Amino acid sequence: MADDFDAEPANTDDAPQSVADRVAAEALIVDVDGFEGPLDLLLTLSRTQKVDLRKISVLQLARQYLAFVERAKRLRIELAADYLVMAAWLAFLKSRLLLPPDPEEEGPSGEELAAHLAFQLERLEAMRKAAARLMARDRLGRDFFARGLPEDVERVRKVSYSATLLDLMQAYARIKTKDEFRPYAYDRKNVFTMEQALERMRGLIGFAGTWTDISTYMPDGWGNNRTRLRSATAATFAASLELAKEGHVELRQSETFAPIQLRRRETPHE
Amino acid sequence: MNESETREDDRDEADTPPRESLFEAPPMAEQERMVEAVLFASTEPVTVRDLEARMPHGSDPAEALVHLRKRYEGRGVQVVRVGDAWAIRTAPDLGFLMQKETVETRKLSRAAIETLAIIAYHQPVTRAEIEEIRGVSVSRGTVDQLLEMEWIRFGRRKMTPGRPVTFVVTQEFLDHFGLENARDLPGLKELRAAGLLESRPMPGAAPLGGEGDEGEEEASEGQSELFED
Amino acid sequence: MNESETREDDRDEADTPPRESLFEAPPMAEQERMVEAVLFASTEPVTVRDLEARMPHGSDPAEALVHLRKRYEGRGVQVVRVGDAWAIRTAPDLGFLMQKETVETRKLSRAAIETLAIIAYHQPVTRAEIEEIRGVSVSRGTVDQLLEMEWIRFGRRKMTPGRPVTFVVTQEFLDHFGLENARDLPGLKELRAAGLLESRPMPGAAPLGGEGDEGEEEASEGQSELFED
Repeated sequence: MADDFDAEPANTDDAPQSVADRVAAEALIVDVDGFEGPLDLLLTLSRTQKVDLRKISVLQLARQYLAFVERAKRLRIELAADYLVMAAWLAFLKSRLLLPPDPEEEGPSGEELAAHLAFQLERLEAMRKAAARLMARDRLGRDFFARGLPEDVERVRKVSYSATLLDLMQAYARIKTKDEFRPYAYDRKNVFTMEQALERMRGLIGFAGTWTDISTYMPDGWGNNRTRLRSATAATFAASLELAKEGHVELRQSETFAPIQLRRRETPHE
Repeated sequence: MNESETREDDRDEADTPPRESLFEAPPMAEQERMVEAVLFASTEPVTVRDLEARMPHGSDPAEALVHLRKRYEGRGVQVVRVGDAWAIRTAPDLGFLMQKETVETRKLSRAAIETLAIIAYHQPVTRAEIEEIRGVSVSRGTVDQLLEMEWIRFGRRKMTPGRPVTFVVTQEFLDHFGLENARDLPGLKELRAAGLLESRPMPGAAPLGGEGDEGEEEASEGQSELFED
Repeated sequence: MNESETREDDRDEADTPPRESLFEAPPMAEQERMVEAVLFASTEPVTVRDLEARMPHGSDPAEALVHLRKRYEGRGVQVVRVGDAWAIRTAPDLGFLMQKETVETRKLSRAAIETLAIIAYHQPVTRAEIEEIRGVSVSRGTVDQLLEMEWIRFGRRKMTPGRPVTFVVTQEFLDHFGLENARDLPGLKELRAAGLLESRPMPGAAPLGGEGDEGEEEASEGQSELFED
């Protein structure tokens, strides 16, 4: 937790540093990965002031932070961008705090900005303490316990299906990402639709004055594969029925399973 | 044995008008026994509504709970409130007797613990607000882990630009930390009085994620709702 | 189930040290609390020997059990003997209350959860649209199951050729998943940000919480598209 950081970084504004201070400062730098962002680092630095966070000197804190960043640079330690952004902001804040306020200038005063930073630090510290108090509470399964042997009554056995919100969201994410990488295209290669059959037959029907087997209207090249044959047959048959319904053709079949024959109707119904 | 069967018949009369029914509710002592049995049998907290649904018509589980709770005061197990539900849990001082389960199968990181605390104290809270408070972006998997543990869930979207989703804590969270209510979080009152639960925009800066006065209003509204009763 | 057996059990504990020990055993009322807590929390019936091993030195769980058993006489639960061990169980006449505990929970199939997710995110949605999004046909059983669970219901018919029926999610669905509204479901960008999706670098991710802001904004954009009506 936060309290693990008992290293006290040196205040570079005070000239002589004790060995311990220097060691601590080095430790801070080596540990830079251990900090959860610039605010966390600032909070740790602020501990050296040993005052209530409300009374903290933001100016002094800004100096400490900038000195820290300087040292890190000198040691060629790569600092994440947000540490540098914070450094730039603190440098700006420092100048605002040091220079007399310019009446021409817009925007918040250095004091206002400093107060906000102090507030942020205080809030983060408060949350840390709250988290520690929360985790220190008596906890289920550690300090107090639930029923170990829930009663399983062998009465009505009803199945209830369950899923968590996480399941739901992950399922959706799975479908959507699949789409992103492999757009889905419906495979129509082996499907001959009724619309296609109708179109084909409308074109041919003008020539069919005599009874002809409807199998002759089958599309070319669809007979060599079972799936395709079945699809084409069904579509052609359905299209024939549709044409009969519209009054364009007549259909006949001599007996069950005999070939179905078709011919153009001479005088279509109006 | 026969008695229980008659009761079952009673319960079947679902479409009889409320309260004044043909069948009288069982005496309070009997209702207390029923609540006791149901709470004992279940690992999970049981809501009053659920108790009502399971008990004979006209029962008043809320009153029975008052009696039952008193009866178990100071005993080895206790009747505890968890949000709007009730459960029986062992007394915390006897924890040393138990074979500890390994609750935290995955140890929570410092980031996860802080994120959890921020959600609990600031709920409903957006990801951007969590990041503002911690001063660092919420890492991948932190929220995921808390969701998976069912300690947090999605709350209502905020009525601010972008309508960001919010997070709130769950009943499982309350149960795990032995809290009756989110209002009982340690130090909550003091933190609120000190203004540390406010979402204050940086002076002069554009408010965070469109978080203006409007956002704050909405937030406090949502919060008072959550912390109600 | 009778007293004489308890006594016998007592005598079985041959290797217990003599009563007078260095440490004083806790008062009997305290021992009773301990036995109560252990019986409640254990996943299996507990033997006297086991109790003895867990309780402070010099305790007499057999005697504590006699008291505890008497205390629970006529209550909603009882202290019962199971083989040579002890457990707390529901009073036999209240068995009818336990019906709800017998619900067997099973995970929803992948097809069902995907179909459900699509309905939740795209409602109102037709079967054909679900099939197009999933890329496979939706079996009748899947939809029937979701209908039967009352997580989805029929919505208004679409004003397109054929006037196909649509599906929408129900209040039960929202309750189960702890949502106020289907609109509170996080969008794809938010899922990605929460680590629920393979994350891809966000263009120009800004430091210090900027990333979160951006993600949220984009996400809500996506959602509003989804929910345009």
